[in-house]
Amino acid sequence: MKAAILVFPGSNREGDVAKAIELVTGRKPQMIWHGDGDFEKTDLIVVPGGFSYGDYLRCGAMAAQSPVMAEVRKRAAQGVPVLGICNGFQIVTEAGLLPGTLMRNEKLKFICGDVHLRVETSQSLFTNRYQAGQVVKVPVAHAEGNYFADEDTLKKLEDRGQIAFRYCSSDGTIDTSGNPNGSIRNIAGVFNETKTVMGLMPHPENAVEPMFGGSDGKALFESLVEALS
Amino acid sequence: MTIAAEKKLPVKLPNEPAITPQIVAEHGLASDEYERLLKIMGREPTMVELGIFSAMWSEHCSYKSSKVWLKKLPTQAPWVIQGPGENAGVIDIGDGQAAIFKMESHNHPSFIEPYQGAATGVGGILRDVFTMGARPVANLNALRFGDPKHPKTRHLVSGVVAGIGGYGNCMGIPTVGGETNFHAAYNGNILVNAMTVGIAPTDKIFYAAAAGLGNPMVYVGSKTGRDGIHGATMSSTEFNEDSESKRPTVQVGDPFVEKLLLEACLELMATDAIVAIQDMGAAGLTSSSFEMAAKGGLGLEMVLDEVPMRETGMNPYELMLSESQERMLIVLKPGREDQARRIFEKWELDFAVVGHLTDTERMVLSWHGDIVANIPIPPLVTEAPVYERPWKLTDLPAVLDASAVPPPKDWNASLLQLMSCPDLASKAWIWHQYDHLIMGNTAIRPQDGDAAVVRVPGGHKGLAMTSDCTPRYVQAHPETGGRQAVAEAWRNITATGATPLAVTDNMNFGNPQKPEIMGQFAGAIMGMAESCKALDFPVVSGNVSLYNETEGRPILPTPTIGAVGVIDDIGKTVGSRLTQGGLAIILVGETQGWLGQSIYLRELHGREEGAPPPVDLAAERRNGDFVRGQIDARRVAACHDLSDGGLLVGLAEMCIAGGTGAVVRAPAGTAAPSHAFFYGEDQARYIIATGSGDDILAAAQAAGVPAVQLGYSGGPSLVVEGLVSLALAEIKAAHEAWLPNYMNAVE
Amino acid sequence: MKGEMKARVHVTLKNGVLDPQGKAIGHSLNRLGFAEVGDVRQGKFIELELAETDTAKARARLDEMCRKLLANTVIENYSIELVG
Amino acid sequence: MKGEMKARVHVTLKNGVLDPQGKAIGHSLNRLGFAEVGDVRQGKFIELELAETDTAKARARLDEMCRKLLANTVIENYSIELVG
Ligand SMILES: Nc1ncnc2c1ncn2[C@@H]1O[C@H](COP(=O)(O)OP(=O)(O)O)[C@@H](O)[C@H]1O
Ligand SMILES: [Mg+2]
Repeated sequence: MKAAILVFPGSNREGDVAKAIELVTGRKPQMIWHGDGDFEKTDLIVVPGGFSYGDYLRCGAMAAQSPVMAEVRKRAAQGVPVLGICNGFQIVTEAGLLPGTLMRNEKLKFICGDVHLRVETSQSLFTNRYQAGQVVKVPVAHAEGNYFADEDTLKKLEDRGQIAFRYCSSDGTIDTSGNPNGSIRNIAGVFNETKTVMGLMPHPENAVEPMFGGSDGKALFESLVEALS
Repeated sequence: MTIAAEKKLPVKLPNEPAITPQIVAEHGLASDEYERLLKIMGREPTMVELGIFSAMWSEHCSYKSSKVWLKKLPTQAPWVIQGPGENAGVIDIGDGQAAIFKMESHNHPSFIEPYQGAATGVGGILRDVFTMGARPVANLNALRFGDPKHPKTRHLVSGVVAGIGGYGNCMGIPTVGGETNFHAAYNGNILVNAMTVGIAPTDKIFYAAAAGLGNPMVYVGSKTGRDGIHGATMSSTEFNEDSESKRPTVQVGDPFVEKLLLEACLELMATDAIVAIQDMGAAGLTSSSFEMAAKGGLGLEMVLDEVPMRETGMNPYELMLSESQERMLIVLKPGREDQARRIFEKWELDFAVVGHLTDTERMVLSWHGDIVANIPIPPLVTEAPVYERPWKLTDLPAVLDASAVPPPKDWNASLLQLMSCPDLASKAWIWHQYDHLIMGNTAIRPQDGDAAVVRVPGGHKGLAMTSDCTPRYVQAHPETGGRQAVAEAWRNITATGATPLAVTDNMNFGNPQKPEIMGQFAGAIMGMAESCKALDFPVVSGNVSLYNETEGRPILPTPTIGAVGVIDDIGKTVGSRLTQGGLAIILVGETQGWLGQSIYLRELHGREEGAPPPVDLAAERRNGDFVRGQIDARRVAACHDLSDGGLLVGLAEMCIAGGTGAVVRAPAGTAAPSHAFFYGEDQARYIIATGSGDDILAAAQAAGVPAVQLGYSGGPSLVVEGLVSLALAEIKAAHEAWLPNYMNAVE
Repeated sequence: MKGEMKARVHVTLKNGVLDPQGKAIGHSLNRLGFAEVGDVRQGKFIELELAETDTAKARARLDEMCRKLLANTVIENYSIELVG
Repeated sequence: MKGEMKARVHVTLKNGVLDPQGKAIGHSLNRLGFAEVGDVRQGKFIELELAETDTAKARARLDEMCRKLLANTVIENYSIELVG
């Protein structure tokens, strides 16, 4: 699997996701500078976490307008898989590749720590190595991860199985106790209609080694390798 | 040109006032200091020149009150690459890698504007570290707030924590540890000490000394605005009621720009274009340019018109004294301007050639074609005021007899009360606002061990780091307190299995012109020096913050110790979480039951009295080396050093962190009363949980280390036979609830 | 030459879109004793200097800036005001 | 009954205080081809419903809210407008 990771001014988890991808594929992904409108053919585009453009104005808004995102939109339309993590989720959403939006955390504070997620489907490029209903532990680190969409959008998302992950308690219960940021219906990650674009707030790339936060996030990258190699 | 340099007399700026005694005083210069200035200059200075002197001779930049004492700290060891005197200290951690670290205070700005004050404190310490070529890998922060009941405290906690997180999180540097205390002595003067640790190749470390006649000086980063003018002088004077009116001098940080600056600097450092580099911290362009030239024994000429300006109408005085953030000064090799410019422009940062090096040993500044300052550099350094201020040591208070302190009426309640008191309650509300996981190298997170442990990128080594000080001990007896702070830092690193290597300090004290405050400073230094010597734990960097007083009331003397250690195989590191039943619980070290200055005495009996626990450095070393050896031999499942709150608090922390209970009792023949045994704060002690209890006890006996088994881990409760029986859930709830409840409450 | 005209843009959340910041502010004000405070909404206020003299053109350009960057029209409304 | 009066509060950075957000927005607009954009400053805009009928009293209370919570008077200015 050949992966490309976008780098914006202010990105800061590009190294973490590169390390995770290298761990499962054995090869270094290419890093793409935001000003580059064109880049080599690739099996996967990753939009990493961070504070692109300082997260000023709205998280992801300025990055969504960069030349490289125009190219990403084009390739996504051709079916190239796109994974947006945290700030990447915000960017991809601002770029119109995913429905909904990410608002300030309900408690208005940055929050970093482990959360539990329920895998909502294993029927995707991104989640085939998980079981539907499986509970995994992965960290979050964000101030604006409060997913919001209107009722119509939510209904469509649910009906079409476009919800990838939900926050839950350690036993898998979906309730407010496991919801770190106030996301509507505990949504932590969503797909586009064709399930070729996925965005999620948690950081699977920071859960790939037992000594450093556990390894529950590894299967996400292994899923991609399985589907794309 | 060189010959006539001193003859170039500066012109006055339009509307420049004449220098009056009042203006001199407003610049924080004493009248004898001004006399000294006149002698050096041989004439009346211009305002720009006066501003430069005032900044360079401020307490903050010149260390005039502390210098003579700081010299007493040991600074050398075979692994020290760079001790105090540069932007940060540098130690060799093997494999061609160096750890570069320093701690710095931003106390006064954080009191005035907690968010921005704390944020720019983090920004400043990060620059100190990456200016030397290191990529920062971790941040820590040591915070002291006033009484929780004081009306300002909640607002200050909230702003400071948000500011530290806001800056560090955006930079993508994990904030992995720190400490947080509350005491009424900080009501009007909080402490915000921030520490950064970075990693660099040992053969790619950058220093500040300028070299190379004619070499260009370039300015990079953000534009200069009117931020923090007088900041350096302000942080060097005591607070009073109207320091709140100095508010507009607060600087605003832009972590986004700092992140770009970090990447751009590291990119330029990967080339060979740099001769010297220095961040602009306190006193901005003045101290950075001055120090580079002084260290290199050179002069400099700067054309201030070239300085990138944020506002129109700025003048040379403002340009030289502004403390705008996110700026650096670099001396380049000749002809490398374009190469450097391309890098900074790619990162969308300002870049300007602002001057060049000369052999005049003078600082010559021009503005609109006129010379506006012309100062000889060496005398400003060599003749800077240095004070041997009168000092009076604090007498050792009488030792408190433990049997004269009443036992708790209700043991269960006493433990709950201690675990939920402000100093001991969980600080999770704080560190969950810090990204402590980014970079994917955090092996021991906050609350999971005595020190944070972070993998060194590119290998299996781990760096352990901690920050420690027990100000109430320092207040009671500065020498003991200084000794204890260093010993606790050493112990915290040891408890993870790492070898302690070196120290950075942040000396926060009151007004040094009072002999008893100067005595606290002197005493703390003497104590620290003894510990550093005995433990092979040199000081490689540090910071002094004086005049931490409000209306004449000083803070508790607080020499914060930041420390770093290394473990060769990070797989061997242990935390303090008790995650398994059936392990032997072993106490290492001797317990007399020292209740003087203990948290028990303060929280349960409202008394802050007695001598603090003595620090036996030979025992520290012996016990610590023993514990580290047992961890290295993989005999230890969990380890926790004992400090605030004593044995029972330490054990309770291990239990609730790991979700496993324990059943213990005082060993037969214990002389101390139970409350002194379980809550006393005797030093040089650790609790170990182990599956090889007998082996460890035998090894301890062979090594002459006091060690005794207290009981076993297991069950859902913490039980001290005959005294305490509490469900972990109840202890945990009390421990974790205090801070969030406090922060969510309103008066 | 820049700065010949000044524009003020207000960006506000659409009705029906949850506003966590506004809600939290309202909450805090109530708890601080401002019981008279009901609904609170927080928006953005952006002031721009424009090197433009033609009002109609400036307005059209600002509209484009809002749609492209300043507002997220999925959840936000914007309004433009030209001054001086 | 709440909501009898509406207030609009603008909170802006004081002159001379660095505005990282405004700077980044201005930069982005320039990059997107809006070359005419010069200085940009970003502030907050807060709308509140008040259960109050006395204008003078409302204004005094709002002033207190601004000083206590809505504005950080160390670096920000505020202005209050009452509507309806
Ligand atoms: N301001 C802070 N920032 C980050 N972590 C903190 C802060 N204050 C406390 N902590 C963390 O909380 C835990 C408990 O702190 P402390 O009681 O000082 O530990 P110890 O007594 O073992 O030195 C430590 O892991 C420490 O790093
Ligand atoms: Mg401590």
